[in-house]
Amino acid sequence: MLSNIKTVGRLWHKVLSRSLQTSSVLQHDSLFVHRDTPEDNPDVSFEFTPENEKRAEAILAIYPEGHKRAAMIPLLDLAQRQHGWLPISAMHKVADILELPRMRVYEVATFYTMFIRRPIGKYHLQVCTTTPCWLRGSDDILNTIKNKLGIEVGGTTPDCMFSLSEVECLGACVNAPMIQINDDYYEDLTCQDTEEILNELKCGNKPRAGPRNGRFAAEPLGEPTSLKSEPPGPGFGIRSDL
Amino acid sequence: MASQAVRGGARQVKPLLSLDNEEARKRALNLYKAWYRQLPYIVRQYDIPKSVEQCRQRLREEFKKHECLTDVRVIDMLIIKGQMELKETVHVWKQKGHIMSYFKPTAEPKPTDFLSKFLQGVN
Amino acid sequence: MASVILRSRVLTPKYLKQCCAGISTSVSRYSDDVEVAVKQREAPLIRKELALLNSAELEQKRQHEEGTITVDRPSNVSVITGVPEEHIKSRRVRIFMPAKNAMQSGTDNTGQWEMEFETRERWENPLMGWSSTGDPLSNMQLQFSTKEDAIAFCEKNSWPWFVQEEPPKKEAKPKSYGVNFSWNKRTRVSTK
Amino acid sequence: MSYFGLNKLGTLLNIIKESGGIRASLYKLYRMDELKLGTLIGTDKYGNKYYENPRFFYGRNRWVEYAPQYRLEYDGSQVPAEWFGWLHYKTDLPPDKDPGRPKYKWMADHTENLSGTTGQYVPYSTTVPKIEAWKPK
Amino acid sequence: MLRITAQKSLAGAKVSPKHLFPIFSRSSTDVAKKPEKIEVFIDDKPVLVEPGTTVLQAAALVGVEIPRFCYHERLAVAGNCRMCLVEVEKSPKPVAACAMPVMKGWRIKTDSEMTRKAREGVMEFLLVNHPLDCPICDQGGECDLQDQSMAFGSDRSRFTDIDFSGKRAVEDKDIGPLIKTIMTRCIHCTRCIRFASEVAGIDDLGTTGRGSDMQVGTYVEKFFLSELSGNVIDLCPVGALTSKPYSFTARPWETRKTDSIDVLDAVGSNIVVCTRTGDVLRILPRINEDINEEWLSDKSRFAYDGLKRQRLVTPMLRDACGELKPVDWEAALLGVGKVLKAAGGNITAVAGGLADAEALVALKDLVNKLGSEAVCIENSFPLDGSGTDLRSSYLLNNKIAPAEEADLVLLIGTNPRLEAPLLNSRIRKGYVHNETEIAVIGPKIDLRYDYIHLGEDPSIIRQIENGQHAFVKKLKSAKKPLVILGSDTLSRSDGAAILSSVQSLSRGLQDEMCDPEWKVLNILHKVANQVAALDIGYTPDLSKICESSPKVLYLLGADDCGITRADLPDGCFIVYQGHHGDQGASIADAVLPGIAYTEKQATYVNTEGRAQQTLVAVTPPGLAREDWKIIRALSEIVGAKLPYDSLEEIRYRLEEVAPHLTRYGCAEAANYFCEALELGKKTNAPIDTSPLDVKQKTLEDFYMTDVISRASPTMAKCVAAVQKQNLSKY
Repeated sequence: MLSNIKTVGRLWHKVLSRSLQTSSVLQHDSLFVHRDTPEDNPDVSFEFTPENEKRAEAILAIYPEGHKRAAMIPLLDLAQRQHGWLPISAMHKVADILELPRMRVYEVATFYTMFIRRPIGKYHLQVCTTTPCWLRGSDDILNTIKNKLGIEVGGTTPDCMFSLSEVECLGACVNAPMIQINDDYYEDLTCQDTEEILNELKCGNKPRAGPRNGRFAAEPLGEPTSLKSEPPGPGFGIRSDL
Repeated sequence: MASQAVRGGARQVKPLLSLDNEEARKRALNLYKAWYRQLPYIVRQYDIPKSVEQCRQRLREEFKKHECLTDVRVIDMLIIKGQMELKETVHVWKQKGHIMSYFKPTAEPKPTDFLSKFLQGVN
Repeated sequence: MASVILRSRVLTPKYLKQCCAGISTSVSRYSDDVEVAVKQREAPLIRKELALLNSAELEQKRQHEEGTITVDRPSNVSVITGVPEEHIKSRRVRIFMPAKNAMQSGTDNTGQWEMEFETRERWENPLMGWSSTGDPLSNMQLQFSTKEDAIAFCEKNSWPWFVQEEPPKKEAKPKSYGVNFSWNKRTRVSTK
Repeated sequence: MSYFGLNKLGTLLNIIKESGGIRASLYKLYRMDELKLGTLIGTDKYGNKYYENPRFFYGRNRWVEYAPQYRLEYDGSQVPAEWFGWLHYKTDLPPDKDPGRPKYKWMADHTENLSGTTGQYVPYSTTVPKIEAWKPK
Repeated sequence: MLRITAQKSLAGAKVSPKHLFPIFSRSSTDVAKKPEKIEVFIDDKPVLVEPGTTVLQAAALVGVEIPRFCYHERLAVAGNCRMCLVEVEKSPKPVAACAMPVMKGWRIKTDSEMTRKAREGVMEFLLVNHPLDCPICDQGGECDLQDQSMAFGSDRSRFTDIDFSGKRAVEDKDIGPLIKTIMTRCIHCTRCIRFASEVAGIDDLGTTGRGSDMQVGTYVEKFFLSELSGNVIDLCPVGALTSKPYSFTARPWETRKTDSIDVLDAVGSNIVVCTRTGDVLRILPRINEDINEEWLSDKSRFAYDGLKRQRLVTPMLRDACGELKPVDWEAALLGVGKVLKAAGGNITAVAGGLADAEALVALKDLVNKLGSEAVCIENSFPLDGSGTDLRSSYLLNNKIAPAEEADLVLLIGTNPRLEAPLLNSRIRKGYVHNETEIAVIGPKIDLRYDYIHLGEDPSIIRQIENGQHAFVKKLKSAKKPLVILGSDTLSRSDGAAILSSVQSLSRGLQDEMCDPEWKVLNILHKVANQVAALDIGYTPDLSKICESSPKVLYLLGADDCGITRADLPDGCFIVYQGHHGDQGASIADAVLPGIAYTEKQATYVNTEGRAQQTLVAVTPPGLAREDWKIIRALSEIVGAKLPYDSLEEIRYRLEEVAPHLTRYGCAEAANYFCEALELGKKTNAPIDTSPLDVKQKTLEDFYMTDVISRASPTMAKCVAAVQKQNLSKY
């Protein structure tokens, strides 16, 4: 009886979903067109701070004449660091600095996922869930963060402190599982470590980045397992009769 | 408007019937005579509202229309066509209307001078 | 047509006479049996009726025997095509080379010459609003490999024609992917 | 009497009498090419009178006398459909005596054939004009 | 093995300075002799090509067409669609023919197994995300994707992903009233982006996102407004960008295509008019390398719906109450004829820019026969000096096509972007590919390329002429300088002085030119048939009309001359002959309906003096008649019968008047530059101080300039779109 109801329910769900949408959406979570919002519209003024102005000049100085447009990514990054995320007026500012059509800046800003074009929390938690991290328990880490902060992936806490996203491999597989918070990697995590980090961030401290299990970097845990002896000299392992 | 080029150059071609103009002329005359002889019978058989004299007039017109032709093969083709017509007529494969269509009794004359063409809006 | 010729060739004067009495217009003509002459292996005997002819007559004679005639000017077939007279005299034929369709990159159906009549007598049918035409030639689409062929065809049909000369061709400049990235040229205008 | 054809004479006189006198009879003859005696079955609303005389053979024993206002300009299409049925033996009941005949408000009035008159149908273009002409202000 | 490589590299290092030297010298001096041609084999057919030629171009030389989507010969090479992959012998992978330059001795196989497989694979990838909506797609029937998938695609689909991820879907963009976008159909060839940034010079289009999320668009809500925007419709190989006015109207195989000439500007672009049932459905460009390449300006392309509105379809006469009432031709001709006869030679004729050469010559003949010499055109021109007697002073002498070769262009009182968009695209082409420098004397306007603004003061011309201006140095050093003078400038009161000044300035440059074919002096017109009118002998002195107080004023399509009733003496009878009811018809006492350029076979001469003819595409509406025929009929009524009854005869007359008018397709060059200059010098009038001005400054002014485009609803929408865009923040 129960199974019958279940089957019917599943079928019904199928019918419903079918009638609403024929194909599931597997699209990127951000839009690739601009929509004016109160936070993000061309009327929001964006200017580089004086020190960032200097930085921008320094960045521009790196690139030779004729290749000034190559400064676009550093400048966009600078703007994003200053503003926390990348509003459209910042893109316009960069376009003005580089004397490029605005569209050329939009193209670059939308190409790279690390340019975040909508408001985001102060701390951007990027949990790696690719295979090595996943095998080492990234799901638990993710759940811990979800429970702790009460947000889902892609969400931001109401106090605009934390944003959570799931990312693909960040290249720290040897220290799996790991999360990236803004520019720092927190590696070799356990659920407890994660909670500690979040607590500290909440208090306004900056927790120490790096592995959490006592490792300095990517060396073996405990003591080295290979290359422990003196390196053998010349002629090592050669047949004696040669 | 580019000038209409006239291109010459003699060519060897297969004849249709006649080998020279003289022969074509003979054929044309023969066809004419055949029609001419047949006209009284045609008028009678088809009961058309035309006299034999009118028909002869029309026959002459039809032949005179192509008076200026010199190409043997074109003349031959016209002769063949004329012969076919004659045969159809003689055997009464045609009807009265077909015969009368030679006279185009119902065709409205088209305007010829510029102003009436303009007013009627025809090319 | 061949059969007509052959038949006329084998007709004897006697038969011809009978034909003339009927409605036939075939007339007698002078000719030998060509096929026999062709099959003859030995050198033909000198025919005395030819020996006395001058060269022009001889040429005509030769043609008679070969079954060909000489046409010294382009033939005008307008009287036998069955095209109404007003569509011969008052039409203008445009001979042109069709341009590539701007909507597509393919170049099929270009590169040959075409002829086309001017648009006339087209109207909207009052019942359904479909198009009507009183122009029997408007859908005639002919392609020619050369301009001269097209002209000859129009001449043959006595249509007044004019040629729209083919538009000038541009010499293709070698294109380079590299100019997209040249640092000191304005060709670097696009991102692509 | 019949021997002398006097009964025919009597019939003639009767017809003339029924037709309304010699003058009227002559006019009728001129107008309709015949004089017939029959029972008036009915009159339609246009004034056409319908007669029947079983003395004539079937097919000719019902006829119509068109209303006088038509004069010589009468034609078959002036007979309304209901009388047409009676006239052509589709029914023996004249329309005014037929109880089963439907009568609805929406039924259109009979019209005669207007061909050749100013009221005739002229085909017109049913398509939307593609060219919008300029109207002087 | 290692040793061999090392030896090679050593040897290479040894000889390289020697080898490098010629290369270096070539690039530095730029006078290297033409490089030798190299031989390659396309499908075993040998072909000699210049080094640097791409595989695709080499294949085109032997008539082998390689399929492509992103490659377009007038745009930069993008190499992103991969459709042009071909096999090169001994190469393990197929190469992209559009971007790969050929090497000596390459054997290219365009129909090998590998090539076909590559194409099939590319096609499969393209079709995975392409919707199957061909039946409702406007591109259907003229779609490159459709055709090429038939020719090169697989005959069955392996796409079974519909339940899992489905096809990619992209939201449509609103980029203006001319272009309809269905972005899901886009295959990312980026032709539109390249066109926008290279040819149109408007970098509003681009790609956003990446991977399967990539989309082509404007990112922000912005219209793609350019005077050439319609061309992206042609460029789009699929149905992503289609024409909005033409949407869901017809299939390409239903339409009848008539080659014709555009008359909405003075460029004389070659067009194809697509018609069905006496209805112009759309206008497409026709390739002519000398004039419009394969582009067309938006006005020419989209103003055709103006041909269906405000048309004059029946003759009209003003009745006793002063109202125009429709009459038949007989009454109209008699009415006008009576007045013409009574006028006794006191007749003035004004011809508008859309009047064809046949009508112009007929009208001039008629007016002359009636004893008047007053035939003029709408736009005034300087009459002093050589005036319009010498063609060199009113032609774009250097032609349109060579404008892209110029290395310095001086624009005086003109806005080529709006007056002749296709000339401007040539200048821009030079700007992009040839590093052309452009200078402008006149108002600051947006030309879509950078230029040196010399100022608005016309006295700058004198300064340059006398060598006092700093710009002279640049002019003198230019190898191929071009001076383009706008017709707006010439209608100023000091037009003659400016013209003579520009003439002498150009003369100075011309004398130093080594190439005699290169003409420095160029005049740019704004209306289609101005040059023909001047060639036939119309005089450009409109102002004298009012002074001469004519009894009859005959307007041949003249709507922009600004004449009102008040300017004319009482009792002046105005005859208007033309195809649209506009200013001219509203002041007229008699209206004679002529026909528009899509309805007649007529001669037009563009600004470079090139005679071209339009062909009949649709039947004239109502009672409208060919313009020259109206004049011819009128002449018979008046009793001054003109001696031509057919088009051939009037063309013969045209040939008598000016032989080049019937030499279609050829641009008759002008000469007598020196004589014109000498005559011009005699005037020696001062130049005003009022700044130079152009009538069309912004894009808004571009769309509605003549009777056809003013009657066009699409053009009105464009103007509204520009106004809306101006309010936008982007």
